[in-house]
Amino acid sequence: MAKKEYSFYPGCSSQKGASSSNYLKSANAMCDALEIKLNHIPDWNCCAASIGYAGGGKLPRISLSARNIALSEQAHPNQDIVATCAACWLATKEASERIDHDPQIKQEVVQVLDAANLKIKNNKPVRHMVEVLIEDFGYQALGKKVVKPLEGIKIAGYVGCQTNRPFGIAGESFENPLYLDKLVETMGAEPIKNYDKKVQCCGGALAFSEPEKSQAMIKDIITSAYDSDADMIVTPCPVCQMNVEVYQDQINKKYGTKFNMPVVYYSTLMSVAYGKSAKEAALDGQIIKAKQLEAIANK
Amino acid sequence: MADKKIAAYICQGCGLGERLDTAQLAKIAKSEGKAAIAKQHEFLCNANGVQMIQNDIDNEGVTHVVLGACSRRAKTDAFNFQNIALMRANLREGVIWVRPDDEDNRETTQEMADDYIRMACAEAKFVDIPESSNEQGLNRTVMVVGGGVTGMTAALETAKAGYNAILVEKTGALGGMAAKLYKSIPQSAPYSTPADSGVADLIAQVNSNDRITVHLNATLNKTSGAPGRFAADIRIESGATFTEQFGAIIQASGFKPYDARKLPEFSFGKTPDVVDQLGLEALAQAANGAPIKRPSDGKEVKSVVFIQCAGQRSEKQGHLSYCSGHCCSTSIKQAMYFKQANPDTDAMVVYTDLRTPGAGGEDFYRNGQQQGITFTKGEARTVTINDGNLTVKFKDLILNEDVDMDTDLVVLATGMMPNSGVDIEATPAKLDENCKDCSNDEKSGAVAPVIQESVLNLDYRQGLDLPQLVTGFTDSHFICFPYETRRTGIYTAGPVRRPMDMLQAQDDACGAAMKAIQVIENSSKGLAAHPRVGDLSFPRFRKEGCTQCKRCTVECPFGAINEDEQGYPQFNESRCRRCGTCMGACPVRVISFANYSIDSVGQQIKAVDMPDEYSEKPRILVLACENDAYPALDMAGMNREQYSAFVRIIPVRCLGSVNTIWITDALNSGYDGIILMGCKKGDDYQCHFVKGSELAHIRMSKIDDTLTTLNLEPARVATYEVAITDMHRVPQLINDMAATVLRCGMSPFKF
Amino acid sequence: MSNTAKYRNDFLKEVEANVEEGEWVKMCMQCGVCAGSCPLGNAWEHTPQKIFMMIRAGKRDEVLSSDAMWMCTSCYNCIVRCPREVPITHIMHGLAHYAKRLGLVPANQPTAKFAQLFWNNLSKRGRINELTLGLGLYFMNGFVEGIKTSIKMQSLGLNMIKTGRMNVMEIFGGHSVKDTSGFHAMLQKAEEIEATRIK
Amino acid sequence: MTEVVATNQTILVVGGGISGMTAALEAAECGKQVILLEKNPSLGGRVSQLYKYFPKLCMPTCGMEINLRRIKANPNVRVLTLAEVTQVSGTTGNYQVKVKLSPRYVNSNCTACGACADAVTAEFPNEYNYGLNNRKGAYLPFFMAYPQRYVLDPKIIGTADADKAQAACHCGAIDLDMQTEEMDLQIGSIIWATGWQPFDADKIQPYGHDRFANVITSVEMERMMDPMGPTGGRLVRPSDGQEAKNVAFIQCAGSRDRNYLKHCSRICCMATLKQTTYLREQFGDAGRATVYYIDIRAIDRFENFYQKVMKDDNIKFIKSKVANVIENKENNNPILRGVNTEGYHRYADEYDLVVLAVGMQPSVDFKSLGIDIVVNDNGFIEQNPHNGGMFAAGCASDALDVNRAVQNATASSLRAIQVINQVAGAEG
Repeated sequence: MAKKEYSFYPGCSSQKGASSSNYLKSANAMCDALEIKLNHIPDWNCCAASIGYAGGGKLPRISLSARNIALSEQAHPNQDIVATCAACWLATKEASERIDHDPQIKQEVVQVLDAANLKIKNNKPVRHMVEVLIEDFGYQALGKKVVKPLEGIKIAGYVGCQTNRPFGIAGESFENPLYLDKLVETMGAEPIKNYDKKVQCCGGALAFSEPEKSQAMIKDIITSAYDSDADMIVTPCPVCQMNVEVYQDQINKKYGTKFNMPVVYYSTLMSVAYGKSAKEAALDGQIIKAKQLEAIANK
Repeated sequence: MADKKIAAYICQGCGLGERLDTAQLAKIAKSEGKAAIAKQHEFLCNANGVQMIQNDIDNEGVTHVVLGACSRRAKTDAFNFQNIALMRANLREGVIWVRPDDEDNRETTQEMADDYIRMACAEAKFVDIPESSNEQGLNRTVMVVGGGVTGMTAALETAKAGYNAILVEKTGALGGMAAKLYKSIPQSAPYSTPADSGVADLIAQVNSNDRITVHLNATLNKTSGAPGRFAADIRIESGATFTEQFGAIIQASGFKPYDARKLPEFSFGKTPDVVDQLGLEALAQAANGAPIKRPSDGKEVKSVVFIQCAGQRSEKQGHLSYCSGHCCSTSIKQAMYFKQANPDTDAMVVYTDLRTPGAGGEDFYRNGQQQGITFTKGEARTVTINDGNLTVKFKDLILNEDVDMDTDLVVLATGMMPNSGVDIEATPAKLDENCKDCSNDEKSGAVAPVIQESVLNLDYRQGLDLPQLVTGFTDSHFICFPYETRRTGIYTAGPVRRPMDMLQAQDDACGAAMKAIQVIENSSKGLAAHPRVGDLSFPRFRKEGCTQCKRCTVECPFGAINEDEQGYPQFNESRCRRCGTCMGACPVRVISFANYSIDSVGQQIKAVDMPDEYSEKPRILVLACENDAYPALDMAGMNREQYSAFVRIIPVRCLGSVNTIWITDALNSGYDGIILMGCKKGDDYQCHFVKGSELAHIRMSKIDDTLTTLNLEPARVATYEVAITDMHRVPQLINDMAATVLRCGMSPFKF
Repeated sequence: MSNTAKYRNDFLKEVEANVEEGEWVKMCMQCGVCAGSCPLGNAWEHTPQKIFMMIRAGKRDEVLSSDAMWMCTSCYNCIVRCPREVPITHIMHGLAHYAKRLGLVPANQPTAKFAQLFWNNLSKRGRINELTLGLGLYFMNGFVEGIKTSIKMQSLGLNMIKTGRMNVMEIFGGHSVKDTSGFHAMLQKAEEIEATRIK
Repeated sequence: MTEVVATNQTILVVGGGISGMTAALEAAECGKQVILLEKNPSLGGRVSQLYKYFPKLCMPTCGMEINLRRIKANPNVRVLTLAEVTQVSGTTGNYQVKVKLSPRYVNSNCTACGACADAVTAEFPNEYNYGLNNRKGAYLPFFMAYPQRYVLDPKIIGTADADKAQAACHCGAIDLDMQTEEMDLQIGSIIWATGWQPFDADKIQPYGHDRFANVITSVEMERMMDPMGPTGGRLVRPSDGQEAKNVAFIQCAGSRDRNYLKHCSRICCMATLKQTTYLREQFGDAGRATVYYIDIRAIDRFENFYQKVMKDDNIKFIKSKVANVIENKENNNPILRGVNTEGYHRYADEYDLVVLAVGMQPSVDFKSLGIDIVVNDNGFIEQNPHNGGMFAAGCASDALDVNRAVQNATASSLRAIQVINQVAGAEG
């Protein structure tokens, strides 16, 4: 089977030494197993995420994504744009749609890009890695690659916000998306089907500016996972992963809880199930170690 | 007609053959029932059984057929014989399905069946096959009262169906309220902008239609007759009067706007800058697309506030308790007048519930917002005037704060009040008797105390106009049969029936026209109108026996009966709905129908075999309304629920037709208990004859005297309101009575 | 205060002209589903629906100086549930941006500050430098506060560093786009066009 | 082969609900020839599945009994059940209509004695009760069903049950060889009385009808209240069969919402007000209801009903579109979350049961059926000259309450008669 190639937008947090560099590492391992080739968009820039709005108005923010789209068109004319980061995907897809729907914005964007000597057609789909997995491969095909089923691990699928709303994954409901559960099942682990915080907001960027408010929500997300006796949480979003994992000891201090719940990426699970080493799966990137996964990876 | 010949047919299908001694039933039919023919058949409703009966009708001259089989509600397609009288002894739903199939009960179950055959034969002896009296004529002209959109539409739709219409309008011009509108609420997608009202076009169509005769400045002086042969004296401006003949009436007398002067809190009348919705239409017509000017100083209106539900949806004295339905959409439409003339005008609607129902309604609301109309959920308190400007005081229910807002113009969305004429059930005489009720109505704001003049001037024993609901709109069955007013052949349409907008009024006019041409066709053949459609029977009375007591004329729910100068009843057949309430009312029992009479029921009661006092076999008589109670009893049977074998059930057209003589006769002939089952009465009546059930309850409340004179326990006679869904309850009621009888002991009157 | 502005459309029109997706404000039918769907709803001074009503009521100062829109976590619950498909999240961002532009943001609004830091950080080199962003955040309320926060965050920072998810060397620059001049030219052009639009 | 004679002076009424029955009867009682088509095995339509009508709280079957009696008594109406229109061609006064008749496997000999139902064993979801319980493979849809004839579910044909049913029937009423029939009708005018269907509540994801047992729809509640319904008239929680005494009603469940139905379904407010009285009727003082609404749309005399309900201290009204429903895992109680917009009270209210006041959508997609008739983007038929001799009656024309549906159906009946009379006139 020929390699599937995509024009890949890694995003700031995935860079070397950045907060979700482990996401990119495991994604690479997963893609290798699936014979996916990720061609990085040359000289991509930040998407301004969902927090850039204070300084950046509508047009400046859209132009950030427009630049990435233009660069992708230049370098990989025939490849879909794919992002692993929820915010990157959302910002780019939103920008693409607004350019598409609003002729005035389109015309302004053309002007703006011209200042950077770039042209835009805006004719490529902007997709999340999960869409690639589900739509271009399908659960069955994904299952075929499993060499080390993740037997006996109970995993809560925490979808969060931005991979789910406002666009979400085709065919999934905003209130009760099932794709993470299906992926978990496909990898041979046991999904927590009635995990009722799967689309609860973690506070996103406000984890920095409004730590108390955000950590209150994060606490619920983790508590609910414990209540439905999950061994770990899996998520498709870097912000979710970071917020839910790294504040656990602060939450323990504040609320007297004893949280020690690993939070991994779907790509981490899949790399392990696909027989990649603990290092390739970036398990060393876990602040809270996912011991069961390490055990399987080291088998 | 040919001599009466009774034939009885006993079915053995559906288990009747196994459960009952059908031979004995046939024997009873012959010996006691005087049936000339009595046959059994293993499957009466199949082709062969039906053929057997038809043959006897064709060859043996059978005129009266008694079927001992299933309920009268079952197998009607099969037992569909022409030109004969059909009795149905209900042996299936009424006997074997409600009785346990065991030896202990075999005897009592058989006795039930025996009696039902006796009863059916007895009935057969006393019914004739009804024939039309040919009293009525055929006049394919409809009189429409009111020349507004509803009336004009009714006339045009009637004409379009090939009938003639006479249109009577009391003012000097056609168009009514709609002619006062600048534009109307859009009636079709995309529901985005005010539409032309189409009134001018309607008027042109009416005037150019040679099936339609228009009388302007005309009122009805006197309306008499009946469907198929109505006549009206029409007075015109000059004072001259002439008479028109027609077959049916559509009352489209429309509405009058609520008098906003009753709302001093909103300064209506104190400044020209506070208007009601009709007032705003006048301003819009004057502006004719240009920015609307403020009446006080002619300045362009820069800010307008619409106050919804002004004097409506309120129980304050003098307010309307109901919602007029159209006002929210009307305010949106009027706000669009401003926005379309000048988008910079601020137009705000203050509402508590925004009511724009249906598919178009919500689109129109959304389009209003799109055009920049703002909507504030709030309660308007007052409108005050300070140096020429208006200040609206309201509570913003969303922001939860009291607001004073300055504005140029205020529009009050006041309600519709029906032109339904005289409230015949609140005549002065009546007011004196029970002033409480009417003043209660006024307190409740249900009826605004306005002196009405008659619209129809009916020459009817029961008053000049149609009966009204507590809200003043004309009475009708409302849900299932909205056009069934309490005056046959007179149909109301438009806002006189219920608050409605133009689209609905035009639909309504079309529906009323349907009913009008229908009653014309049917009455000409002597066929009854709803609900006993097609019934040829009609009430006759024995004049020599009549005491002119007038109870029949007073109690007829449909005002069908007039009185001649000596006070004898005059039955206007095609005004009659054949409910038999007059028959039930008559103290001297001179009123009867060919196929339904004191005897046709009374003889059934007597035909029942009455075991003696010591038999421990009491007898309970049930008189059940055929519309609701009887089907409920049927379904109890279908559900195989059980009730006492001592009960004998007779369906009646309406509980209103129950004459107390049946009760006294039954008690005298030894029945131990009696149950009357009728429909719900009162404001939310379910009685298909409106008053029948209520009258029956009143009559039965007086039966106690009879019981005490016979010195029987009052508990032996009970009257119930029964719903068609009461299939669990009716067996209970019967069994309760059986228990009561057991408690009271057997009646001593068994001879 | 005078009543004349109350419930007149002046502010509504200002919002429609100057705020991202502002023309949708008038379409709200006050059902409240956004208010109930917001994860931080309980922390807001005013929920989105109420903000929209306040805009119609002409409460300009209260709206623009409110901390409400700064509480938006961009979870998009409101957008997907709104029966009128009002792009509420974007309007919140738009109001925040407009308030900031007019300098009406409440003092020390932490998200406002962080959001601004984030923008400055990314517009400098085209990519976020998480370290400087983080430190900037800690120190945004002054040096002393910064030290406190740093200490509070110390273990977190160490964890990140241990797992290779934070790089102290970034203090000396770190990631960046190569074509910084093009990037800056682009942003500047965008700012210019944006500025001309404000009425 | 079913014999049906029709001419271009015949009126075809499609749909045997209250609107179709009314349209058919009014025309027939005016002497016109009418064919009444119903796709289900019996007449009655949606109203036959209701417990009570607002605002009189009377029984729908009461009016239905009268209408059925009118039909039984009237030779001008021919009723075809299990019948569907598959194609319409031609023009005003001269339509050719193709009709598909599905087999009932029970002929006119049936006496509705029920022997066949007693004989069969296999059960199927009871569509009449919205699947809240099961029915046999040989069944009478409901006691008021007309024609009063049993039906064999096609699923049992070819199984042992079919033979058992046939063996049990003493009337020779069961005919297992019945086939689907095609029929061509010559028709003068067509009345579409195809009615409505409840919006699929599962699509309203925030309210979890597909996930939580104790979230039901308003139409399901009507079935529960029916003494002959799946729970014998008891209002209970599907999760545990316990009485549901404290009930929340969510208005505009699917209606006035561009994610689902963008129109207002008109009836849901009144339906809910009516249903709040069910709680008092069933549980007396213990019955409590809370209504979450955007606007209460109780127009004309319905307002008086609303006023009456508002006076009841056990019935509360909260102006709020509920944000979402979650489930208390301990007791399966639904918990409603949202904000009371009047004064901003955040709530998370727990109830025994939640009823979704689901909206109305047209039953038939005329576009896909290839019928050349003007339909608005809510799917309802608009009055339009383009429609020629075809008219809508009742909820095919708009979201209507029964009173308005009957009013509209009566009007449509006249419109059809106008066409017929013109044809007759032309033919002399």
